[in-house]
Amino acid sequence: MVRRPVVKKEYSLGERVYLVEIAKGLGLTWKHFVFNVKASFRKGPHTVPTCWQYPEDRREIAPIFRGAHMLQLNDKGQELCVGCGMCARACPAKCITVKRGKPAKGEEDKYAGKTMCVSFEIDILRCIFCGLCEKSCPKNALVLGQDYELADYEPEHCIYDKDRLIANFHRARSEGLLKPPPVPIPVEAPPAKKKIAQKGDEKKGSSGKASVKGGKKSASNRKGEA
Amino acid sequence: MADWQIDLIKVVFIWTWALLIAVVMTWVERRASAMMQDRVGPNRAGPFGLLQPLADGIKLFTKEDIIPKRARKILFILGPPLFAIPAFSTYAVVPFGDKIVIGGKEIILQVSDVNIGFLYILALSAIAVYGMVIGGWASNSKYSILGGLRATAQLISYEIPMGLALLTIVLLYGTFSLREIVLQQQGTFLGVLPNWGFFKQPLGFIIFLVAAYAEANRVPFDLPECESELVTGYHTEYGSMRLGLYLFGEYVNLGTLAAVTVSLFFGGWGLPYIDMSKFLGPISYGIASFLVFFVKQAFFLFLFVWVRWTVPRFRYDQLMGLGWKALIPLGLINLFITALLVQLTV
Amino acid sequence: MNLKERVKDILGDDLLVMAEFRGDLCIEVPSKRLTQVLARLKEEGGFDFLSDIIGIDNIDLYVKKAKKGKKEADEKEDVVDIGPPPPRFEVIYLLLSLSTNERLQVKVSVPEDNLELPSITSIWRAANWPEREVYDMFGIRFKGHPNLRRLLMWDEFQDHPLRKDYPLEGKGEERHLDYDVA
Amino acid sequence: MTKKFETICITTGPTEYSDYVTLNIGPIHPAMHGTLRVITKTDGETIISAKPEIGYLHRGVEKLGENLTYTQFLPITDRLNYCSAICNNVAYEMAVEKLLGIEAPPKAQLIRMIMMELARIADHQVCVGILGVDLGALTPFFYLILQREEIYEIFEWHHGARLTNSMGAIGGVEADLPDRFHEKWPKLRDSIRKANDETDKLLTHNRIWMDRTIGVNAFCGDDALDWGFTGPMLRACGVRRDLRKDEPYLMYDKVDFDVPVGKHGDVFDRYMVRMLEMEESIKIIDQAYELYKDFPEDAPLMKKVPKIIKPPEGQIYHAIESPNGELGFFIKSDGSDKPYRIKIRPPCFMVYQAFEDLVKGEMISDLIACLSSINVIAGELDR
Repeated sequence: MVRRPVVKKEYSLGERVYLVEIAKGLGLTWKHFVFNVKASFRKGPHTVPTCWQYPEDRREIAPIFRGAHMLQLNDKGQELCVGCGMCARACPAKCITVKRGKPAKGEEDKYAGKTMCVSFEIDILRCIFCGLCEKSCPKNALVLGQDYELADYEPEHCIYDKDRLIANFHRARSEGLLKPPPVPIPVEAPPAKKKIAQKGDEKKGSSGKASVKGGKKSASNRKGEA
Repeated sequence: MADWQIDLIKVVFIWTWALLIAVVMTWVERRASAMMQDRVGPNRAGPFGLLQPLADGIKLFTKEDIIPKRARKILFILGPPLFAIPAFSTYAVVPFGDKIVIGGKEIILQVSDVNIGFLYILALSAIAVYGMVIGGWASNSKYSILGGLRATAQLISYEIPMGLALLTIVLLYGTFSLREIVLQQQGTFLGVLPNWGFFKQPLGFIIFLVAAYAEANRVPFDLPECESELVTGYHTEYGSMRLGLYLFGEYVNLGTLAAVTVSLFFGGWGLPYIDMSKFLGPISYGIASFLVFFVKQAFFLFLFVWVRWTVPRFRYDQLMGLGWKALIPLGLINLFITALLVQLTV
Repeated sequence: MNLKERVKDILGDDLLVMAEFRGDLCIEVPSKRLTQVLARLKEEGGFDFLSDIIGIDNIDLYVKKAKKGKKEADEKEDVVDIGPPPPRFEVIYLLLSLSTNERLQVKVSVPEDNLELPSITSIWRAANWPEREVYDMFGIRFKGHPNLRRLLMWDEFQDHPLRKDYPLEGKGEERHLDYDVA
Repeated sequence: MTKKFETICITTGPTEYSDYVTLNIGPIHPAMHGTLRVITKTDGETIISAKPEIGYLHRGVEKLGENLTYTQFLPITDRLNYCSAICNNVAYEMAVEKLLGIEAPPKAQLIRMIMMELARIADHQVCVGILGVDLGALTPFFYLILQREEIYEIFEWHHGARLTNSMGAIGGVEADLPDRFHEKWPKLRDSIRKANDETDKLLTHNRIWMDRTIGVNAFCGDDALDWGFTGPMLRACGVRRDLRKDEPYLMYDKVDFDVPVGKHGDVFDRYMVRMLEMEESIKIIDQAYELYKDFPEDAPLMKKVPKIIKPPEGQIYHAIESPNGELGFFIKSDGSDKPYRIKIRPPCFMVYQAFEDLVKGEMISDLIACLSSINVIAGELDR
């Protein structure tokens, strides 16, 4: 049998008769009621504090939000992606497939690097929007944008190919919603005694650029632009 | 116009009124609760979302009508109407206004002034429980039957305090007719207070109100449908318009209970301190008395909503405890004292 | 007296191996004496709280070692002895002392041909579900457990998914529910 | 191997006569948070036995962990306790850091602390709100959830996601506290307190609420320890145990806070412990923020870790105090870039196994109240 501590219910008189506390509660809800009724007659889309009237009235999305992917171009309109496949390797959901190739003759100036991605597919249905692809990208080509309305009727439409990813970028640029450039994060110098030393070649990758996330500074920059 | 024609008009009017109240109440419930909870509530259908109940009605009507395979078919179909009809019928004895004089003919604003209006109300509210129990039983689902059982026990237990509270009113006014009671509540007593049942019987009013909440299955007494425990209780298995009838019947019921409360404890159509019939014409007086009644009823309807979104719900045994251990003794004491006072003063 | 000495004192001969890594002390005890050891640790050592029970499949460690050994052997053109395979499974009991806030990992080995351990639900009731989970995931039976059913997988499931030879994406098992659709 | 164990199934049709009703609550039921299932036997409304069945949300997180690298597993931890994903992230990061033998820079530790306490507030708000909803009081839930939205906004501006945070990385955090936090926190602190006050006003002294919670599935402290309870559930039983105090990690030893403790372990005490803990969390954030201000803007946020993390062979267990209790990660490494074995010790797993003991002899309504007050999160229960 289960042992249960004996609980003595000690109620004050006000608690005992129900009505006092219920009346207090009624007063509280009434206060909210009056406040919100007044608020709902105010002009403007977002008057009642909690609710965003979604399609018309949108929340401000953080510039570092992890939404739909896009493939960035540089200022000259060149594709930044070199098709290295780091993102595909970093992806925990295995939703990225990249094919690397060399640009065709005469098209070299369309690409920023010497190589390019022939095809680039992201299965949005598998994606968990963790942002690891973005962090692993050495050229800052693949970023997660601010678009969060990704629903579609056809599963095939949810596999984003290269064209769609670049189109995402163009749209974001026209709306002024580009991701701020990554800010290097201050990294503490390793102590002299390093236990994790493994092989020499792995140490190379661990410089400050590993991060892509915009910090405090970039966030304020973004706001200034908008 | 013949009497039966007048009666028919009155019946149609009161039905439309009851329906309208139920329809508007579904909207008020949603919007008011939203406002109390810092939300917005439905505001897309029509201005301020006023057409939302209509949209809900269309949705419920056009939904597929499902009867579970192992349900008792006839009883399953019978349940919702059995619940909704008594709620409508109670309106028959509610005096929703004083009288209106049209073409020299004096029309009483009440469908029928039966001299046992009281018993009629009690009897009909007792019938409503059949709708829940039958619905719960016929669904052949454990949640439904638990809801039905809870409904039976709750409604039967709370009829007693309700009856006791009503009895004090009967003792006070010496009549079973609701119209008579309302008429006797006009004027003032002790010089200051309106001659209302509420001021003469505050304890009786509280007992009646609590019992009314229990009869209407509202939070804090919504155990029969208790969303988080019994899914939705007795109407778990219902869908489409059958469910709609249950939901609708609940709001009609609220309207009835609010109307009864107003008639018994708040002077019905009368305004305190002011005799409207003195400075209003015969037709406008009839309309004004109805409006006064409606405003009072609306307040109690709002109170139902207001309380629902403020308090948590009881547990089954606590509910029974409250009914049997607190309300019934209180009601008996109240009845005894009232009887004594009435005996002494008469 | 520090933790190591205390544990040594309490267990005596039952202590097979003691290893420390990053401040976490792990001891190995014979599986036959498990209940006695744990009871003694609880009574005398003050380890009165069972945090968790963890099952581990060691087969891949050995496979890796064997591969490495083979590579070495190929390089040296010599036979490299990598030793006999260790018992396939091990179960780790995570104990915690509430008074001193010390944690202790108690390890027992479970060979593949005798997948049985004594249940410790009589010492800590907390061992109930963790033991069921270890049974579910590794197939190690706990003798004396009050209700040794599968915990996370369904009852008709045949394999033990956390064993290293179970594929990551499963074998295509489906759960068929025999609903009575009369 | 193929021995069939007793299977529980829903029987229809004639069965043996019994005085008791078998009521199958869940996995699809409005009060079963996520996908839980309890098979109860009731005598009228009184519960004779209640057998929880779990595994409906089992996704094989531990198996996944063995096949993903250390970095890749971080987003998976979001999906354990999705009400306070940051605590899972930090717990995992700290476990791997322990395995690597490093420690995050002090500024990063403070940021982690602040974010974790915010997550704890959010988690407790959801728990208390849901407890109210399950007991029929819907309104406090909305007052609380509004504040949670504000907290989520801070999360979003810090690391780009609201619910599945994936905050930081192994070795530290990747972003400084966002501007949003600096702007919002003083206001948010007051509004959180206000929402808590309102909840308190609506519930705590209400007789209906007191009747529903005081003395309902009360539990003894030593029983609770025997069952492996941790966190608010254990503290409600009167045992003062909080890993933040007992085994201080990050910088919890540098801040001053109380550990609220209940008495009887009933639903009311659990509710009160959670309410008071929110206040303590606010205090911790304030102090941590003061400490944080001492650091220069370019103080290091990350330890230098290799891009491919290959810890040495060995096994560690590291636990933190998550909102529900002790959340531990056991990681065994074989020296490769993937963990050899990851075992997660979810706090509500241990509590939920005692569910039958908790609710036996109580009523169906109490079962619902108990379940909400435990705050079982199916994601971390089933993994």
